[in-house]
Amino acid sequence: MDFSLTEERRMLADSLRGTLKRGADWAQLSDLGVQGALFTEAEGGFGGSGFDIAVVFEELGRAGSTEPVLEAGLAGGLLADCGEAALVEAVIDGSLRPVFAHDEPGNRYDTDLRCTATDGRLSGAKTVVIGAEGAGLLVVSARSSGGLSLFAVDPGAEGVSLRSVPSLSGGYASEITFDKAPARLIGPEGGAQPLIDQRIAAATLALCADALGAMETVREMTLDYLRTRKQFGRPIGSFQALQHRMADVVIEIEQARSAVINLAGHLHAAPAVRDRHVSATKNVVGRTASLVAEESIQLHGGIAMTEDYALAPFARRLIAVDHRFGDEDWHMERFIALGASA
Amino acid sequence: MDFSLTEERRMLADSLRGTLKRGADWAQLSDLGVQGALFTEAEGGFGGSGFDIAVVFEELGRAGSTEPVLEAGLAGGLLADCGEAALVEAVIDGSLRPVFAHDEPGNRYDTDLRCTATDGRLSGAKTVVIGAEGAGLLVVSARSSGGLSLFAVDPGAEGVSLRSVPSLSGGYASEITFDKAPARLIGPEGGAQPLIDQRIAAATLALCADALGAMETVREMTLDYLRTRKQFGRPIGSFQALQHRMADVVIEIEQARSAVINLAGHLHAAPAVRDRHVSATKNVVGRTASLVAEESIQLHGGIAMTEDYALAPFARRLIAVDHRFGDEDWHMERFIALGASA
Amino acid sequence: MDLSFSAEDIAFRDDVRAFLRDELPAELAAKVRHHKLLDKADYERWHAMLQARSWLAGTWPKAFGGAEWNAVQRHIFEEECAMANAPRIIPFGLNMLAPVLMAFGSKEQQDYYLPRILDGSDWWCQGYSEPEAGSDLASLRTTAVREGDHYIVNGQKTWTTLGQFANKIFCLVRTDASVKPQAGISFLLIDMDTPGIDIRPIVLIDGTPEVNEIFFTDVKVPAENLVGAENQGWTMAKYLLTHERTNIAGVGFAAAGLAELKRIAATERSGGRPLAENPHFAARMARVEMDLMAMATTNMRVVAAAAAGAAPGVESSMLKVKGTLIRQAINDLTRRAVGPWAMAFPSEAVEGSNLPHPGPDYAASAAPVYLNYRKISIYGGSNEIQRGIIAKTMLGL
Amino acid sequence: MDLSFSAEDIAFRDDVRAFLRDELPAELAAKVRHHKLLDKADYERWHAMLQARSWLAGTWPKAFGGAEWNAVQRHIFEEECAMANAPRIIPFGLNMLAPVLMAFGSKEQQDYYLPRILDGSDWWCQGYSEPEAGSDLASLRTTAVREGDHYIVNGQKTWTTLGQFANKIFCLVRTDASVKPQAGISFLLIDMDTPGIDIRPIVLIDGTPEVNEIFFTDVKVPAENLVGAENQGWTMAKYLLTHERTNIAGVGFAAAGLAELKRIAATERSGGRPLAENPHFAARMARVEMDLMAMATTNMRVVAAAAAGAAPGVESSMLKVKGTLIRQAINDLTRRAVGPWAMAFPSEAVEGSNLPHPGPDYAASAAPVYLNYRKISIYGGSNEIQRGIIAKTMLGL
Repeated sequence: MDFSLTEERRMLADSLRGTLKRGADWAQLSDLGVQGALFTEAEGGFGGSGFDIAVVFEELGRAGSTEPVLEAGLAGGLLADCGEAALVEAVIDGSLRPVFAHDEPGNRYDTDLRCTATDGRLSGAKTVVIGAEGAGLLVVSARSSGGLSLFAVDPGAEGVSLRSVPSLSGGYASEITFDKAPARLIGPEGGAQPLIDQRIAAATLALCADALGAMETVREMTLDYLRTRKQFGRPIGSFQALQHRMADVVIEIEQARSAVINLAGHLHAAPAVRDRHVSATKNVVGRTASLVAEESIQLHGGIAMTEDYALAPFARRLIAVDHRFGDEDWHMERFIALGASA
Repeated sequence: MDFSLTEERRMLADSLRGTLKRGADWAQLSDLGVQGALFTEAEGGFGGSGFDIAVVFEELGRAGSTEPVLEAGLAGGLLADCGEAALVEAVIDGSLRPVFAHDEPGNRYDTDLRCTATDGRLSGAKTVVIGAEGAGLLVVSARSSGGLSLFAVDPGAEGVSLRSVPSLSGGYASEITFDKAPARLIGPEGGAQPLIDQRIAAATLALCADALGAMETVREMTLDYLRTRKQFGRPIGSFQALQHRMADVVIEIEQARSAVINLAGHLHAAPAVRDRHVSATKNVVGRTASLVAEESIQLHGGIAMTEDYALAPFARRLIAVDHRFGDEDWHMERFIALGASA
Repeated sequence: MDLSFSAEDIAFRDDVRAFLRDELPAELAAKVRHHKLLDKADYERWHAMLQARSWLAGTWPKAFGGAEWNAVQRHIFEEECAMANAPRIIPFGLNMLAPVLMAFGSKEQQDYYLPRILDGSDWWCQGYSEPEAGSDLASLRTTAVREGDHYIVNGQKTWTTLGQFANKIFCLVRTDASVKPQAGISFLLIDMDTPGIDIRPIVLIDGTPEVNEIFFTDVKVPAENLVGAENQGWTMAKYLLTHERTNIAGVGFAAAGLAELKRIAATERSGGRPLAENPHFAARMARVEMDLMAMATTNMRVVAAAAAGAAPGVESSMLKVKGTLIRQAINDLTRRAVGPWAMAFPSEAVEGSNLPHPGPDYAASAAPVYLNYRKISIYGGSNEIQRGIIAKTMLGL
Repeated sequence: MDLSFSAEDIAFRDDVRAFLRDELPAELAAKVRHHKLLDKADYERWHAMLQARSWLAGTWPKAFGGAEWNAVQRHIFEEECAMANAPRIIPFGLNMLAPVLMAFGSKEQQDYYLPRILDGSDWWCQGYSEPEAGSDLASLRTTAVREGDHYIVNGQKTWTTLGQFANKIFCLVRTDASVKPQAGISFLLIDMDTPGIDIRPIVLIDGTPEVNEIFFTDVKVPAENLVGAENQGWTMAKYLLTHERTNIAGVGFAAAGLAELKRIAATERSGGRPLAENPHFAARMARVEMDLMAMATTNMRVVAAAAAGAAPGVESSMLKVKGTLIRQAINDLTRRAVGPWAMAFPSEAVEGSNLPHPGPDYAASAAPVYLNYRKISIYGGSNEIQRGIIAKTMLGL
C-alpha cells in the first residue's frame, strides 16, 4: 500500500504546475508530454493508468487551464482502441486535436443515440460538445447496420455544421449537425459500446481530478482571503463560525481526493467494479465541488461575485462538474443499481 | 387573517401550562377540559378544530406529559364518528380512557390489515399500540364481511392478551393479540376507512403540535445552558460557531410552528388537500424534531447524554415523532403522489 | 386563528390580479420569467404604468401621494407581482430614500425630491458599501468635508446596483473621523452629473453588468443636500434597515421560481420519463416545496403582526436566512434540471458574448441565475450577520 | 500509488480473519452485533484469548511484550475485529496508560503495571474529565496535595467509562494552583479500593450504565504513584491525544454497521417491497456508503503515512469529524429502518426495565444505539474542538 506518487509522476506534476503557472497553451502542453501521459506505451504514450490521468488533470484543474486536453484524450483514446496508430501519434505530439461527439439533444445524461451512418454518410445532431471549436477531427458515435459504431469525420467536410457558444467551464460548447456527412468507420462495426464505456470512465476520472485541482486552488484562495480580509477590525478568518465552515470544506476536499484515488485505482477493473467506483467518485466529487463553490463564495462575500476576482472561473468550473458525464443523482442511481446486482 | 389565539384558547393554554408545570395526572387534565377541547359541541365537547387540537398538544409537549391524551382523543373521535355518545361523554369527563389499536406487525407505516372479525369475534395482532396499558376500552380496526370496520373490545375479555414495554416517547407500547375475542361492531360496517383517515390526520396534527411544544422546551433549555455553562473562561453561548448553529435551530423551530399552523388550518379541508398538508407538516416537523434533538445534544455536550438531565426524555420524544403515523420519507412520497394527482 | 384573507384583502388581491393580467405587457413578463436583462426603458415603462394606477408608491402615506397600504396589502401586491413575473420595482428611490426623507428630510427636500421619484424624473442609486466596508458598514471611509456652503466628497462606493441608470445617488459619508465610527457618518444626496464622479461597471460571475463602482474625487455637493443633521447618518441607515425591509422572505419570487422549475422538470426527460417523475428529483422538489409552504406561513405571521402594529424584530433576520436558502435551493434545482444544457453559457462574462443558447427557452438562464443569486445570502446583511443577530437576541449575551 | 496491501499485510489479515472465524465465540459476536451490554467477564474472556494469541498488546514494543505492529497491521487488526463484531479492546490500560508509562514512567512502574495490564490483573479507568472541565480539560479542579510520602486527593471526576469494572484509575490532578492551568497538572495512579473513593453510575439517555462519576475525599495516594515529574501531567495527556488516538475514523465499525443496516433494509418491507428497494431509502444508504468508501481511503492514506513514519497531524481531526458523522448517519438510518419498532424502548432508562423487545432481533437496539452514539461527536475532543484545530492549522491565525 503506497499513496505516494512515483518519481516520474511527481516530476511530470511539478513541471506541469510550473509551466501552467506561466499560462501554457496547447503546443507547450503537448511538448511537456501531457497527452503522452494519457496513453500506454503500447499506444505510443508513456502512461495511461488511472494515476497518470489523475496527476495530469489535477494540475490542469489547479491552474484553471481551459485547453481541451480531456476532450482530446477521450477522442484519442477511442482512436487508439480503433487501431488508428498514426492519428494517435499525432494526438500525442500535439499536431492533431480530435474531439468525441457523442451526446445528443434531449437525452440529458442518457445516451439513447439517434445519429445514423449508412454507406459512409452520417446524419444527426450532437449537442454541447466541449472542445469541438477548432478541433482537427471529429470522432462520432452513430448507429450503423452492425449496431453502435465509431466514425471519423472531418469537421470541415460538406454536411457538417457547427455552432459554438462559450461554455460554463471555459472554452466552448458546440452544437454539431451532420447531414449525410462523409464518415469513415473506425474500429469494430457495432462494437463501440464497451470502448466508449471505458474511455468515458477515464474521462470522468479526468474531470474529477480536474475538479480536485480546482478545489485546491479555491481552498488556498479562500484561506488567503480569510487571513487577510478585515472586517470589524480583525481578519474575518478569526470569526469562529467561518472557521468551522472552512474546516468542513477542507474535510470534504480530502474526501474528494480519496474518491479520485479510489477511481484511479479501479479504472481498469472489471466493468461492474469500475462503474461502481466511477459513480461513487462522480457523486462525491460532484457534491463536494458544489459545496466548495458555494461555501467559498459565501465565505468571501461580495468580492467572489465579481468576474474580476480570480475565483469566478473556478467556481463556474466546479459547478460545471455536475453537468457532464452524469450528475449526482444519475450516478447515485447507477451506484444503487450496480450494488443491487452485485 | 389572524394568527393570534382566541381568548378561550389562550385561557385554556394558560391554565394547562400552569397545571402541567405542577405535574398533572389524567384526572386533573380531564377536569381542566383537555379532552373536551378535542371534541366539537355536537360531539359533546367545546372545541374540535385544528387550532383547538394544536393548542392543547403544544402545552402537553412543552411539559413533556406522558399521559395518553392523544391516544384517548384518537379513539374517542372514532367513537364519536360511530355515534357512541355515551362512551364519548365518558371520554370527555375522564372516566373512560380508550385506545385505538390499528397498526399490525410487519406493516411498517402501511396499513394492510390482517385482523378479521366474524360473528362478533375478532382475531389477529396489533403492534406497538401506545397507551394501551391500563386503557378501559380498545377500539380495533379489522376486516369484516363488509370491508374495513371498527369494533369495541373489552381489554379484559377472554381472547385478548396484551404485553407492554416502555415506549421511546414515555409511557408504554403494547403488543395486543386477539384470539376470537368478543368484539362489538361500532359504526358503519365496511365504512371505517374515511373515519380512520380523518382521525389519524387529527392525531398527526396532535403529534406535530406536541413536538412543537417539546422543541420550545428544548430550545429554552439549550439557550439557558449556552448562557450559563462556562468553558475556556466564558459562556459557551459566546462562541460564534455555537451561536450560528443555535440560530439555525431557532429558525427551523419557527418553520415547524408554521407547518403546524398550516395543518391546523386545513384539517377539515377536502381529503386530498388535508392529506397534502398532513404530509407536508409531518415531514417538516419530523425533520425539525430530529435536528432539534441532535443539535441540542451536541450544543450541550456530555451532560445532555445523561438520564438525570432534563433534556433526555424530550430528546427521545422528539426522535419518536418520526416513528409514528409515517416517517419523513413516507410522507414525502405521499406528498409527491398527492401533488402529481392534483 | 384564521388563515384566510379578509374580504377587503381578497378584493384588493383580485384588483391586483386583474391589473397584472390585463396590463402587464407580455414581453416584459417573458423577459422576467426567463431572467433576461431589462433595460432602463423597461423599468421606467412599468413604473409609469403603476404610477398611473396609483400603486407605485403603495406604501407611502397618502400625504405624500402614496396608497398607504398596510403590511398585508403590501404583501399581497408584492407576491402577486412576483408570481406574475412583473418587473421588480426599483427600490432605491421609492422604498429606501423616500422613507428617510419623510422621516428626516426638510420640507424643501420632501417637496422637491418625492414627486420626482414618482414621476420618474430621478433614478436613485445607493451609495452605502465600500471595498473595505461590507458587512462592517460603519467602517466606511468616503469623506465629506464642509467648505463654505458645500461638502467636498472623496472616496469610493461599490456594489451600486443599476448605478449606470441613475442620475442621483444617496450616500453615507464620513463627516467626523474623530469620534467612534458610527457617530461620524452623514447622509448626503449627490447629483451623478457633478464633476469628479466616475462610474465603472463591475461584471458579475454570471456576466451581468448589474453593479458598479463609483469614485468620488473632490466632488462639490451643496450643503443643502445633507439630510437631517450632520453625523446623524447612521441613525437613518439603521432606520431603513429595521423599518423598511420589504419582501425580505421573497415568498413570491420563490413561488414563481418553483412554478418555473416544475414546468422544466415536467419537460426534461430522464430515463425515458419526465424528470419530475424521477423519485430523487421529485424528492428534491418536494422538500423545497414543503419548506416553502411553511415559510410562506412564517412570513404571513410576520406580515399579520406588522399589520397589527407590531415592530419587526428578529423575525426579519429569520426570514432573510430561510428565504434566501429556499430561493437558492430552487435556483440550484433549476440548474440541475436543465442538465447538460447548463454547459452552454452564452454570457458576457466569458468572451464570445451573446450568442443564442442552443437549448430550450428555459435553459439559458439556469446556470447564470444560480450563480447570480448566490448574492442574496451575502447582500443586505449577510446570512452570517443575520445569524449573529438572531443568536444575540435569543441569548442576550 | 498502489491501493493494495503488501503480501505480508495480506498474510497477516488472513491470520486475523482465520482467528476471528475460528476463535471468536459466537455468543460474544451476537451480543456485539445486536449492541447488547457486555459484562466484565465477556471483556476479560476476549482479552485473555487475544493475549494467548499475543495480539492483545499488538501495538506495544516487543521489549514490553507487544507485537510491535506498524500502523497498517494495527489498522488491519482493528478493522477485521470490528467487521467480525468482536468485543472492543478496553483501551484504558492497553492503549492509554501503557504508552504513557512506557514514555514517562519509572522502570519500577513499567515492570509492575505493564504485565498486570496484559494478564488482566488490573482493569484501568480514566480520570480526566470533570463536571466543569469538559472541552476545556485544562480547567480541571481535582487537587492532589503532597503530604510527606503521599498525595491527598480531593475532587470529582466524571464520564468514567466502565469505572464500575475497574480496580485502578489514572487521573489528571492539580498539584499547583499558582501557575497557568496547564502547568500545574500531574498524572497520578490511584487504587480504586483506597478509602475516600466513591463511585456512582451515570445512566445515559439510552439507559446504559456505561459511565460513572467518581468522588475523591481525602484520598491518600502513595507518592510513588506519580508518573513522571510533578506538574508534567499536561505533557503526558497531550502526548496521548496526539500519538495514541487509535482507530479514530472507526471505518471498521462503520462498515459493520452498514452491513447490518443493509440486512435490516433487505428484511423490512415498505409499500410491498423490501425497504432497500425504496428509492429514497436506497439513496440514503448509497450516500453514506459512497462517503464511507472515500473516508476509508482517507483513513488508509493516514495509516500509510503513519506506517512510513509521518507524525499524525490535522488529519486526525478530519477523520474524527467525518468518521463520527458517517457512523452517526448509519445509526440514524438504522433507527429509521426499523420504523415503528423503534417506539418500543425496553431500556433501564425508563421504568419497566428489561422486558423483551417485541420486534425482530435487529430492532431492539436501533433507537438506543442511535441515542447512545450521539456521544461520539462529543467525547475525545468534540467535533467543534476538532473544527477549531483544523481551522487554526489551516489559517495560522
